[in-house]
Amino acid sequence: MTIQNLIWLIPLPPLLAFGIIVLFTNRWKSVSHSVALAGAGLSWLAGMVVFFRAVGVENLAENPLGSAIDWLPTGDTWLQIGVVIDPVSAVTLFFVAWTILMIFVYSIGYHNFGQPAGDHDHPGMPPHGATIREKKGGMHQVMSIEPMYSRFFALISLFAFAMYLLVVSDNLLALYIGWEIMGFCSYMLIGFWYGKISARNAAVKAFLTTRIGDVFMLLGLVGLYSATGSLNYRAALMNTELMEKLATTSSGVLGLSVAGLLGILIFIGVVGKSAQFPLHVWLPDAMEGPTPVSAMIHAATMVSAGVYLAIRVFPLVSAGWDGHALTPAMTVMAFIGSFTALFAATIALAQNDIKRVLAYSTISQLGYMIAALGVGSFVAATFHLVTHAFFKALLFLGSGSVIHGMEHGVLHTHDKVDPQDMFNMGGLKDKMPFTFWTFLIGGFALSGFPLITAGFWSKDEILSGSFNGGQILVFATLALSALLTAFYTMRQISLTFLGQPRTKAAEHASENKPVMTAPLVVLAVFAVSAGWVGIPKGFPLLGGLIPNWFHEFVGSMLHLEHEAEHGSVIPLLTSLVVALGGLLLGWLVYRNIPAGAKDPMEKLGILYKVFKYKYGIDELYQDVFIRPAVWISEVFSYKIVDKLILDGIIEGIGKAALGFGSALRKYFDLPVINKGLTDGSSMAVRKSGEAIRPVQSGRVQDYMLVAVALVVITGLVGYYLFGRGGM
Amino acid sequence: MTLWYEDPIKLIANWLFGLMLGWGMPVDTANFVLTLLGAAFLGVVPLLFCIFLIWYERKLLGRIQDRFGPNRVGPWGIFQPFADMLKIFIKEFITPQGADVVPYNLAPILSVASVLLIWAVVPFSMTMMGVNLNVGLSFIIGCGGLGLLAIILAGYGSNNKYALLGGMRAVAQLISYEVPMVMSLLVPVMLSGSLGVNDIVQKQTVPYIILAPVAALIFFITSVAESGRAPFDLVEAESEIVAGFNTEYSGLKFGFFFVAEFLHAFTISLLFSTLFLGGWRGPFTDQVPLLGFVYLVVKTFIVYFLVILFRGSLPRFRIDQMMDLNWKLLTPLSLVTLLITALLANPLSGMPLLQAVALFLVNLAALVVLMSWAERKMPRKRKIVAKTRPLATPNQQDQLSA
Amino acid sequence: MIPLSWYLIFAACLFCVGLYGVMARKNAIAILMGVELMLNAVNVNLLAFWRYLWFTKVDGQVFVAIVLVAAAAEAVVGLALIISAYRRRNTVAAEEMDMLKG
Amino acid sequence: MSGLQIAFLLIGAITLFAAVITVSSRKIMHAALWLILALGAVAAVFATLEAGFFAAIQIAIYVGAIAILIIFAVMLTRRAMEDSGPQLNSTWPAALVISAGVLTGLVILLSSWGGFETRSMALPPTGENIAALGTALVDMNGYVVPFEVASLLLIAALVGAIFVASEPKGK
Repeated sequence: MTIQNLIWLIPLPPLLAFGIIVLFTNRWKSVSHSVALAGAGLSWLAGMVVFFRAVGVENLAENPLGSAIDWLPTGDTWLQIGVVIDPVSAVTLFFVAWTILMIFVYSIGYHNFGQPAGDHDHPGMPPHGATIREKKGGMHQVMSIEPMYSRFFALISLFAFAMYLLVVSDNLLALYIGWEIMGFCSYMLIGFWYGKISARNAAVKAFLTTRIGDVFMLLGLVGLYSATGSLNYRAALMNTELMEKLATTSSGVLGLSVAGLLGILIFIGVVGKSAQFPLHVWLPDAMEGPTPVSAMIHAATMVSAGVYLAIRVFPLVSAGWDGHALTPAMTVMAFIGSFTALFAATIALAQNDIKRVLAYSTISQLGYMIAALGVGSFVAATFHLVTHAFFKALLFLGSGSVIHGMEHGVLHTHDKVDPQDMFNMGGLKDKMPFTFWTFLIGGFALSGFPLITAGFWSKDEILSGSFNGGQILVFATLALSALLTAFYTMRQISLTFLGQPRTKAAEHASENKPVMTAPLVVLAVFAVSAGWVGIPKGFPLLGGLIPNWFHEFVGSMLHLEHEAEHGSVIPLLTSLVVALGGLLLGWLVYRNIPAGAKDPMEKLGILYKVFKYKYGIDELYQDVFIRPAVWISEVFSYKIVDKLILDGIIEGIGKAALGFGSALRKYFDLPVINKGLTDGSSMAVRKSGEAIRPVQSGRVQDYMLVAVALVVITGLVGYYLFGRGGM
Repeated sequence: MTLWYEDPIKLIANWLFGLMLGWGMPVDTANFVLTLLGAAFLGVVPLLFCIFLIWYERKLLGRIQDRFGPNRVGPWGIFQPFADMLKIFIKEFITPQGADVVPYNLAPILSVASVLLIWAVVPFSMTMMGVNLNVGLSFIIGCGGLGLLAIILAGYGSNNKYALLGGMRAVAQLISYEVPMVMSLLVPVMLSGSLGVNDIVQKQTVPYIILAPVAALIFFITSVAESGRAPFDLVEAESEIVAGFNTEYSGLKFGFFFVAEFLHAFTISLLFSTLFLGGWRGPFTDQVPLLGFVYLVVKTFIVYFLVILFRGSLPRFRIDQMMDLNWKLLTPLSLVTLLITALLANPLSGMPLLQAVALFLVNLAALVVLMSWAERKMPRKRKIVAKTRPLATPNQQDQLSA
Repeated sequence: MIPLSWYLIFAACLFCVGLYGVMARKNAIAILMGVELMLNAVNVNLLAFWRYLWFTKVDGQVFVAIVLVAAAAEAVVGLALIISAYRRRNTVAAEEMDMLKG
Repeated sequence: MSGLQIAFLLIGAITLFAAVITVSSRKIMHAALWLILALGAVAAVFATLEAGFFAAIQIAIYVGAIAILIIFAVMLTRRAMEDSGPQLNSTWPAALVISAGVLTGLVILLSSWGGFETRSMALPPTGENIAALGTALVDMNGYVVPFEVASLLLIAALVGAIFVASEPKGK
């Protein structure tokens, strides 16, 4: 099989797994998860093969792997759809394949496969735990298996399919398809425990919020198609002179160029998908879903998809960029990105839910990438995308493992505490060593612990990119948020693992099965090593020890004459300082918090409140958008329009019609139709039927006789009329 | 000038041809007459040969059943068949009332003819054969159909319910057994790439019984069934239906059936040795083609001995057992062996040795697997056909009188 | 050599005899026989055309093979139908199977 | 009038005679037997067309299988086998007329066709090329689809026949 066909086949197995599980194996849990796992594994295998083949290819950017087929006839041309593996999609494919596989494996453990069914579990609610009676008569509670186990695997399989499709597709349309499928899956998965009202609301919220972005994105795609006549990356986006043309022609909206307008439109889609500032609200609520889902959504797939799209359309937004004055689109991206980074980081400071912290940190990290794209350091953004995917997946799975252990403790010691609140934890270091060390690695990577962790390199590259790009403001913002990131990461780690257990549940928390810890280890390895492929040349001491493979590989994508060189050491120093300082600070403050103590952050007073309540954005939206919408639908459309006007009209018509109909019946139908026509015609029909009846002898041979006779006659006649000349 | 040991038939043919031309016959007439003569020769020889076969078989059966067999008439009773022949010749023909005359009389002739026709395509040596038909095998299968027809005609024609039952059984049995037989015949065809019998023989550098043992086995069993001999002689199961299709036949007509059966048995061993044992192939056949004939006869007699052993040592099948054997074992097995031959034969055709070994082993493996499977699937439980009768009890009178 | 016309005429005659049989016979099995005759006529035609016009290609033979298969299938199913009809209604006369009578 | 022509006329005459008796004989069993004769004669016609393969196949399939099946069916339907009353429908004259019409129509059509009197040319030395036939049947650009469909048809016929002819359940 040629490598091109293999690329086509990458997304297929999860889709098949989805179909199989949904249609056939829904009630055999073990079969379901093995099917799903097989699907993910196959895709992973194909992905790895393709990746290493792609790495081997000489100058991949110029001649990428892939093929295309005619898909939709558009008038006289064809809308082509195809697959392509160029550097960006190659690296994306790499981390996507790994994280997805790990998440699949992890899910088996997370949903308590092999545990007994719960006493009073029912679909739509998280498992409550099952009671085990021992022979000795003692009984104790253990975790119980997820009631909708198979459904979960079906959904994440579909999710994985969508993500692979999005990665391998060579045009924005197929990407959009995968994008929307993912939107649907995230809706289903966030609302996976649909028995919880909060989960339902979160699902709807996520769906609608991302939809807002998607509408604009669709506008952008349509505009792009009408402007360039193609949605293919190479035909449309990488086609420089076309981009120049778009950049120069004005769109007439806000004085933007066409390129700028389309770029911004599509970028709004990115904002929705990867939860940038105005549309970030859905993401923290998405924590209602099971933890593997959070990891899928936040690390591996959806939000990465947003950034991936942003990277894809970078040529569009950067069209007409000369290296110094940013294009309007880039300015928007830089602004929103850096703002989101800071903003989310501040919120993350004050959250107590272990997963919410990670959610906000995700938002801020995504802000990093967007900002990096905004200041034009394309490679840095991609690099951070990869590393972030690894360590954030690691963090989420780790937090899930913590929660899982806590739940175990909660079930064991019947004190009902929230297993996700960090202030109920503490001292888990000894209870859950694997989780602790991997989480530590992840956290350090997130906060950019110097030299060893991957996060450091990518973040440093972003900082230096923004600094050398001359965007001091962006640089400062990002640096500050980096400091905060390190701080809240350390806060989280120390609250969770260090110090003394603050609850009985935490005392009895226990390490999870290898099926959950093994993925953590694997991801931890990547979280450390993924950075080493991108050590900048200009870096003191280490620079050039390992060739900066990543930079050349991805940098070859577009001709980055603008990519700034590593001139000064200021960004480096900054990143060192902020990372170490933040970590140190966090450790000092949260080293050991006694049970029931207040969060030291509260000393910040009003600021803490603001952070705690997320700047009241949700409430704002609630008041500004949702209430009015509800009011309009309630009062205006329903009460006034429906009840009064429409119903009145309809009932009037109904009454009139009724009267007319009865009159008609009395004076026309009964006398004329029934008496005259009906009976007469039926009589006639019966008579004629009696007459013709004998023809229907029921003997097949008679029918054949007639048929053949007719054939002969018509044949002869026809032949004599027309046939002779033809012969 | 051909030497005598190369091809005596041709020698004689050339001589006769010259003779007839000498009498002033036109050439094609001479050819025609020659063909007729050849056909007559080919038809008569087996019939005569059959006399010896009968003796041979009866001798062997006698030995198997631990008795002497014919040993009175002539040395080792070798003239016994002649005596029987005489008896049969002088017996009376009885045509039952209400018999359908034409089929009734046609049946014996067809039954012999269907066997003799097969001899027309069997190569006796490199050059000696009736006709080198390029579709010999399908011809042979067609002849099998004719034999079946003969039995049906007999069963229908002689207005007799046992005969009709025998005919029906014959139809069921023979049609069923034609399926695996044809498939097992396809294996040599695939291996040799030809339907012509002589080509198959010439391609057999390795006897096909090594390349396709399972097919050989199936062909052996099914062809014995086709010939309707024990253990497959339900067609004329005397204990159930008096004598089956030939109940109403007497005299020479019965003799025809008799001869046809023996000849068929011999013919299938002939076919077997031709298709699976390499026919006339053997050392020095190139120098002395006549040797091929000898080889063929030797092989054939070995196989024929097996057939007789088969007959003498196995009890008769029950009809359901017979159908089970055919449909549940032989047919799937033949399909499997056909498939594996199709898969393996071509890729390995380059290296004969490897091909032979591989095919042999795979065949055996398939055989073992399917047999064990069948063992499990077909428990040998008897179908209860009637209640067990109560044993005889000593009746009162005797008790009293004693 | 035999001209093609003989074969065609022969086939036509055979076909019509079969047709007559199909239309006129009472016994369903006999009808089936008629059908077989017609199919044979078709085969004769096909082979004749193959031999006279297309003997370099194999199309004619392929058609004949397919017709043979179809004939076999038709005979099997037809006979099965007849036997089951006989079992249910105890007759094989086609004109007594007239449940469709109006 | 070459020997071959004589042979053909003979065979054709036999075939048609047998066919006529097949469709007209009173005893259904005889009809079946005559049918077999007709089919065998058709095989001989194939032989005159130098299609030996199909001649053999014709014998094997028609005489060996189909005709036998027909006879089997006749035997199974005993009553039909025994009754020797009139075997023709009331409509048989119409049938006769119509088939005669068909015949005339066919003859007219054929005789007005250009290639009617085509003489055959000699076959290539390979004779009828069975190998080519076999490859054509499984060739992608050839007839593999009809071939597979035919096999499907056979399977379907097999299953259907078993189902139809099997004893109705509950009896």
